Amino acid sequence: MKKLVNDPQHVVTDALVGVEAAYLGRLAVDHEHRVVYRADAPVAGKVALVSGGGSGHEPLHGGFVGPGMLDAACAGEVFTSPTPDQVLAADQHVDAGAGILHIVKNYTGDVMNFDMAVELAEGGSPIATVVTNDDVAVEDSLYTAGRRGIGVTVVVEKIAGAAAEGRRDLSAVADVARRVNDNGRSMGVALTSCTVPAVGRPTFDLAEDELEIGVGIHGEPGRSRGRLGTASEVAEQLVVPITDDLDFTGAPVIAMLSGLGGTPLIELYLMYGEIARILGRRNVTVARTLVGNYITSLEMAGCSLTLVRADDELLDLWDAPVDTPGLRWGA
Amino acid sequence: MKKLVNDPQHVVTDALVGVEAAYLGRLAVDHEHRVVYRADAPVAGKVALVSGGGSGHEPLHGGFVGPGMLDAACAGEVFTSPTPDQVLAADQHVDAGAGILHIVKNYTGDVMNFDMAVELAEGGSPIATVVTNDDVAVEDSLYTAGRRGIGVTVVVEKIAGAAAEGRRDLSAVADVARRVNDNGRSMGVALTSCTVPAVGRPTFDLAEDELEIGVGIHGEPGRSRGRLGTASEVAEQLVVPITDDLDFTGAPVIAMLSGLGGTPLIELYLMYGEIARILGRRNVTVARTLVGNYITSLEMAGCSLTLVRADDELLDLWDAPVDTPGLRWGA
Amino acid sequence: MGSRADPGTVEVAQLVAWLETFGRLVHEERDHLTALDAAIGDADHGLNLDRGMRAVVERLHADRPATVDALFKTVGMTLVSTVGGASGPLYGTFFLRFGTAAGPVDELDAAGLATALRAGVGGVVARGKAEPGDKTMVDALEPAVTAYERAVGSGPEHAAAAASEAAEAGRDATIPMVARKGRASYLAERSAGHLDPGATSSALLLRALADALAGTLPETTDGRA
Amino acid sequence: MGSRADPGTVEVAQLVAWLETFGRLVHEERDHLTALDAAIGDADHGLNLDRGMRAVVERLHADRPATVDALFKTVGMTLVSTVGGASGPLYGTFFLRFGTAAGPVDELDAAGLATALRAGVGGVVARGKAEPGDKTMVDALEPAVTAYERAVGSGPEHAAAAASEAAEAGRDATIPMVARKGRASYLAERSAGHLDPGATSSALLLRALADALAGTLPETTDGRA
Ligand SMILES: Nc1ncnc2c1ncn2[C@@H]1O[C@H](COP(=O)(O)OP(=O)(O)O)[C@@H](O)[C@H]1O
Ligand SMILES: Nc1ncnc2c1ncn2[C@@H]1O[C@H](COP(=O)(O)OP(=O)(O)O)[C@@H](O)[C@H]1O
Ligand SMILES: [Mg+2]
Ligand SMILES: [Mg+2]
Ligand SMILES: [Mg+2]
Ligand SMILES: [Mg+2]
Repeated sequence: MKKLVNDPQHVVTDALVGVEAAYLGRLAVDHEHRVVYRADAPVAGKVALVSGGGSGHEPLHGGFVGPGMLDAACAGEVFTSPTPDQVLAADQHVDAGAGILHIVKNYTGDVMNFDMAVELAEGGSPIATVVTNDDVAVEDSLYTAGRRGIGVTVVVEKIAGAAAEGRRDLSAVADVARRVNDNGRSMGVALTSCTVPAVGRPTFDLAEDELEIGVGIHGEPGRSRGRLGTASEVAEQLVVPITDDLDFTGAPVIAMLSGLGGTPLIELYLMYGEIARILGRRNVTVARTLVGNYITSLEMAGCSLTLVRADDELLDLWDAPVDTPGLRWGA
Repeated sequence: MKKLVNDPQHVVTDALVGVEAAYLGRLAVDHEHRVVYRADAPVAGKVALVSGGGSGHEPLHGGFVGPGMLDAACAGEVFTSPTPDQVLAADQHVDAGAGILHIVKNYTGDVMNFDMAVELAEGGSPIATVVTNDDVAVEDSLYTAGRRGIGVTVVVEKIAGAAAEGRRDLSAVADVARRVNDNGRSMGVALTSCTVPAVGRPTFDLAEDELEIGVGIHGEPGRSRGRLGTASEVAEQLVVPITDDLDFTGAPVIAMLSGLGGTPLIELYLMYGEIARILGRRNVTVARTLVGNYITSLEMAGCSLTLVRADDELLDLWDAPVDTPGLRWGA
Repeated sequence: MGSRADPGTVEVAQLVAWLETFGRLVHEERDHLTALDAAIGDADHGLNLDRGMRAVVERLHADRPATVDALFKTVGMTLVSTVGGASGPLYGTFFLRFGTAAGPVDELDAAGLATALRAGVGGVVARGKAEPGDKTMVDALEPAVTAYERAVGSGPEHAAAAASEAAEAGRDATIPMVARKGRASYLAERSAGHLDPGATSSALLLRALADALAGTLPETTDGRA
Repeated sequence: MGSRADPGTVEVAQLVAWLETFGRLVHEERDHLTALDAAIGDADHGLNLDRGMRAVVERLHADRPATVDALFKTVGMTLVSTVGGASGPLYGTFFLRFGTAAGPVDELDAAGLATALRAGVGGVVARGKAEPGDKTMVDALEPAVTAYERAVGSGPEHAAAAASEAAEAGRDATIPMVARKGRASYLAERSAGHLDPGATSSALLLRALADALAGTLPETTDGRA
């Protein structure tokens, strides 16, 4: 394992020291509870957006804290959901009395820990929860844990953040967040594994010509393994399951192609060219695009594609100013 | 070699297709000459900023094209400087009659190709050239090629871009660019090599516990090899040569910690925490910070630190709006 | 044994020994548990539980509650606040419910332990909604508690031994299962052929109970130790 | 030989054969040149030159200029516009200056070739400012042209063979050198112990000249082929 770390057991704690130093005056860090929050929180009259999850997906979630997006993010251990105490502390730091929205990726651990936090909360604003579950790699069923929440979470946080910044009330912010999630689908592929620092060994092995298709963001194995083909073939493997699952024609689409952490931008650009070509052939009209590292899995090589079927209102919220380390425009 | 590419010989061409698709309406691409330029170029009355270099350093340079930064960037083959024709085409796309500034990283190939472009230019605006050479890993001497241009190039492009956007004239824009370069120093370390797609093999090998210190951004070997220590030790190896080379105390400093392409953001945050601690101990006051992937070497793991000794004027130019794929704020 | 008043009851000290033994076993098996989780999950189960149980043991060394409910409230809350992931709330809920069912007593008899264990498993099921066969810790816990209940008449030591055996059988039975809950469920058919990490740690929990009680209670008529 | 008018002169067809041979050698040695550049540079020299020489050969197949200056202007400009890196402007300038010095002729005699080669090397030095000993292509080119000049009296074929030998000796002499120009200079002492990639490709350029002229000119008195 080659990593820029001190003690592999303390990676999250140490990284938060860096986040605080890098964004002084913009972000505050509660080191005891590992919470990153807006330096100006609580923001009067505003619904507070709180998210969080395992670490290792940076900039998600701490890098999306700031005006126009999240109020606070709880950093769990690497790939391990945060604990209820952390969520409670986050809520307390940012609660302005106008309600709190928890944005939770659909993983058993994340859902249970955020649920327990809500059960344990005493006093404070009402809390609503939106669970994201956009990963088409996972077969959905009433009897299983359901689809995982991946890339759409970034779009939910951006758009719900804009709605909250516009002083919509809790149920309206939760509604728009759910609408984004319901209209979002994602799919990822990995070319290499990642190594959890405290483990020191890659989570899985892939042969030189193998691809993990439908990989999770925690190094969970994917839907299947395949032979690594050309970028154009990989693009098909991303686009087809997404567009088979939901009709993206006839609406403006927000497209996000996120690297998984170890893939250089030149490959992401190249992949996006292939994806755009296939989407064009399928009559999908992309109105907004993000290409870069937004939801990652440590140093894994690969990428995930997220499409959101939007409308004028969602595009306006998307275009609204945002000022976070990971996403910034208009501010 | 595991990469998301089609034909490894055509990576640059294919990536430019993606750049065009991803930034439709904001960037235009001259595919024949591999030039990325502002969709609204030429911009009346504005000095045009043209840069370029080998590909594989994304977002540098194409990702820094846009209002407030570059007008055009020429994409050479991976790690190979662009040819004079490309530079000439770039100049023609963006020349608004107010002069052209070439921003060139100090590598023999880059300097010679940009020089030839100037020699071959017929008609057109006057051209000034700024060569960046901030890499303290390289011993400077009259008899050698001199220091390499690395991270400071990003800061030069941002600040000169703001000066040009503010309608300063060519010599004033060139002056401010030179001032940034003269006050900037950088140092990088690599944990792994990168693989040039058309080569298919890593450029160098590093043992599991080895670190390449003072690595170049083209996979050129560095100043020396060392044992990979803790993040805190690596931070010393970056900060000490930089602060030994130039006094950064008593002025507001712009600090950029760039990943080399394969290093996850959590490690960069962690490294920045260590760097900030050491800078604090050395009485260096950081006024502005960037942590992320800005000047990369394909999928190399590692990072480079750039410090620029600024002043109020440079900070104002730094804070001015910029709207590019790789750097965006205030717009 | 020593100064114990009633050989058929389990005192707080023995319950603490259970937790310490569990902590030790988890620490010894940490890498194994994590490797199991790497195969069908996200490679953190051993790390998570080891972090949590170390916190529990430290906490108990600093301040050991006198009653069973207080003891397990501390344990449950410590796990909830240090483990995270799926197993934090699940093991946390197990111990919280265990304590609440036991009440403010300073010892448990065989039946009282059965009630507490049943309540603990009920908590895991209530929190995680898993059924037997879903390839989770429930596949070790549920048969273990049932075995304990069946053997409750032979006293806590033997009932715990039976529970441990049943937990291990339940753990091994997860190998062919296709996961329907937790992270392994994303793998669908690919999850078959692997031990479930949570069922494996749950088997350690019952093994720790059996070990902690072994030899501390008098032999029963069937002559087993 | 064949229909050649004057055995002591080199015609455009032979110069084209030189370029084709150079293109073939570069292609064959592409990976070797790139590997040399990986050791002390950025692993692209073979790729760069192969891309450029393929473009040159294609261009010449499509449209072969009739005069030496036009031929080498095409070659030089093609290299300049396709190679990039340090070697693009350097080899480009070599051929541009070579052509200008040769002028609008359709053949070169031994002395004319000497003049053109000398002008080419002068262009490389003017462009790159390297001196002999700096561990660059100049270390192969400069002694090669000097050797050619010394042997010019024995005709182009023998002079070219002498130049090729001198280029190879010059190439090998770069091994112990510490680079002072180009990318390898960043390595300082670590650049010693490696062949310079550009000197290696320059040796191929002279080998190609010797091969292209070999056997096409009558034997001289010393009996060498
Ligand atoms: N819904 C559930 N009910 C019961 N047990 C579960 C459930 N979901 C997961 N588990 C158990 O949790 C174990 C994984 O724990 P751990 O790795 O610590 O959490 P995570 O999956 O969040 O990384 C699984 O092996 C399984 O036994
Ligand atoms: N200033 C110079 N003068 C002469 N030759 C040079 C100079 N700089 C570099 N070279 C030659 O160029 C070769 C490298 O070419 P190439 O790899 O194509 O370009 P780059 O270094 O830009 O990647 C070196 O091996 C050296 O022989
Ligand atoms: Mg986990
Ligand atoms: Mg090069
Ligand atoms: Mg796990
Ligand atoms: Mg090179």
